[in-house]
Amino acid sequence: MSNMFEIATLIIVLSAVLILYRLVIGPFVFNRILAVNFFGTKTVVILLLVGFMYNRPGIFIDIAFVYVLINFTTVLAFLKYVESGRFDR
Amino acid sequence: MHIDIRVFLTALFLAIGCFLLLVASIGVIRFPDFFTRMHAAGKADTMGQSCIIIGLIIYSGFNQVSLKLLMIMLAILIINSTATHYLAKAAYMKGVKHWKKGDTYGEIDPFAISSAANVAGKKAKGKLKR
Amino acid sequence: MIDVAIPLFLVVCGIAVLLMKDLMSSIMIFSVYSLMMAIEWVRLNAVDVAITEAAVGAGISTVLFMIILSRTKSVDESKKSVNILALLVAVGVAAILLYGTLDLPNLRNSNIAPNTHITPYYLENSYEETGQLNVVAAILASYRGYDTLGETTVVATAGLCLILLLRGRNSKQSTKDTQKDRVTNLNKLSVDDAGVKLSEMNPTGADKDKDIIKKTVTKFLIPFIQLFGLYVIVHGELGPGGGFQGGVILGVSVIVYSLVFGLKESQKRMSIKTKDLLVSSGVLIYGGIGVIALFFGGNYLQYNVLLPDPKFASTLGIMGIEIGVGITVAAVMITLFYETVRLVDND
Amino acid sequence: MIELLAKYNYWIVIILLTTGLYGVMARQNLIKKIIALNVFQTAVLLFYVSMSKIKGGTAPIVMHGQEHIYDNPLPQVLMLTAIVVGISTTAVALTIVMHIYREYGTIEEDRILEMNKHND
Repeated sequence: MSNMFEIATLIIVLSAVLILYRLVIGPFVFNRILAVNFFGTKTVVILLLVGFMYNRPGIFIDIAFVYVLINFTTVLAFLKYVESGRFDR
Repeated sequence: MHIDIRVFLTALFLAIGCFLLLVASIGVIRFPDFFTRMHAAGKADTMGQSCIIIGLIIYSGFNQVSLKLLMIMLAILIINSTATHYLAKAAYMKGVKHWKKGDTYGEIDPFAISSAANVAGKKAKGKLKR
Repeated sequence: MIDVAIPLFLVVCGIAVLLMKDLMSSIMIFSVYSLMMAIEWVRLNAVDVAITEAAVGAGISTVLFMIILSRTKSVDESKKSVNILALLVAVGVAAILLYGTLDLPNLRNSNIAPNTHITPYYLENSYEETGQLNVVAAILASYRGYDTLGETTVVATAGLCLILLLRGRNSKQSTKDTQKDRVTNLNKLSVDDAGVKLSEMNPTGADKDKDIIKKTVTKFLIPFIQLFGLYVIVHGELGPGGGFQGGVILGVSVIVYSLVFGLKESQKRMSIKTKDLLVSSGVLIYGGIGVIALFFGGNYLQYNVLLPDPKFASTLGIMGIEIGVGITVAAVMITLFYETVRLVDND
Repeated sequence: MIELLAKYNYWIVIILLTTGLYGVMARQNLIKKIIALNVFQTAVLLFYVSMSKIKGGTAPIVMHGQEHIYDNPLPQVLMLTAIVVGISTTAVALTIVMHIYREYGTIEEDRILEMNKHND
């Protein structure tokens, strides 16, 4: 049963590795932000799957929620920097 | 062999979700310009996640865990689409160039605002063909 | 398989962080590194560490790096030569450490010294003595309560340090300097990062309807974020969470508001004075609960004398100090944001 | 496979530690130095938490009913506070970098040293 979750986790880690290419190579800043956003959402899913893999989903879900919020914050911060180069407006 | 319908449904949804996520990531790598990549990342990614979480909800049955999972799914639907919208808008405002048929395929200078950049792009094009 | 894959991923990210020439890409990869690190914590069953790393490492520290980047230069201008001496030293250290691992015990072993000394006592008795299901929270708040008080004070001191370093040093000349720097900075950004001309930017961001989707969604989300932060603070006894994590999430809610609506709007909601007051009042709550325990005839920070029922009393006391920690950490996280951003605002 | 994995995390820790150390020593850019310092810090945290994992153990949140093996909670507590203190010190360091930039107009270490030489 937990095999199912492990296989799914591995596939998602594989797709994350593919995205790492886009993150490192670029070619410019928006592609990287796209990759970071993609990563953030991937980690949420990986986390939930790991929780089910370890048979204790209840305690892992709170962490997943933090990830969702934090991902939004980082994307906002990156875009704010790219848009205006300053944070005070 | 007796197959539990619940496990079968979970496996089905997980498989669909994993397939979508994998396709999305291949799309992000292979598509030629930023906006098409955006299209892969924004839609397929959100859909894949939702599928996986639906699978997990089916697996866990009706309890507190599945309620929280539902909330996470809603949050992802709202937040992810907003983030991608904002990203696309920022890129459009910045004048990121669209890809047209016959353009160079790949990574070369999607902005192409200054003429110098264009020249560089053409040079790179020649290199790519070789 | 996943045991092998995620650490390897970490190594790739860690090396890529140092190789990137553009500082912004470097910070982005570092944020991904933090996310992966958090998954590694989850894999090692350290759920409380994972929630902290996600909120602090990937969230706050990324935002902080970006702010500092907006105030300085965005390109690593150093020469790309390999420093032979540093490389030799690093390789030497690695060799020594590798030799050291030969004597270290195998991992996942329950009989090694760190796992046999005091931990069994905690695992057996923490629920009876403190009423906390989460052993991490029990140790953090009860057994090592003094330590946590010290940590909270360190965090508060860092906030005060930032206030001292950054507030009230806005002479006119330096303001002009920063403005000039910012223009060059933006030019640099336009050439190196985005390839966008400065003139095409909308520096005032005047158009009011421009960000309506973003603003509406944020308005909708922020109450939930704050509610979730409070939930994490008080839920520490049953699951992952506690004062540090919840405080960071509360701080993040204000930061998100400020990122979307601007600093001025945000300071109308959470003024600098209130925030300054909160930095110290959290530590006061923590220390005060300890002093109250003294009045009831116990030791400092001995919670179980507060009420007739010792288990309920220590649950209550731990919740009290978690709230204190949460207030301090939230206020310090807001301080990090406000004070580093504020200097630009004054010109 | 099991024997090979017995010390796997130690090797990862050593690689990350070395990477961070090299970055702190060799990179001239101050912000990059601080990022490298953060990498170093996470490597140390990883070392501690790797020790706390026990075979067959679950997260140290007590479940009533049946017997379980729990992982060691103590290193997790120490590292949790270390992360929060780490961000505070990073913030102070970055603020100092900001002041250095206002003072010197650059955040490259070698140029700052050069300027100091000229001033003396």
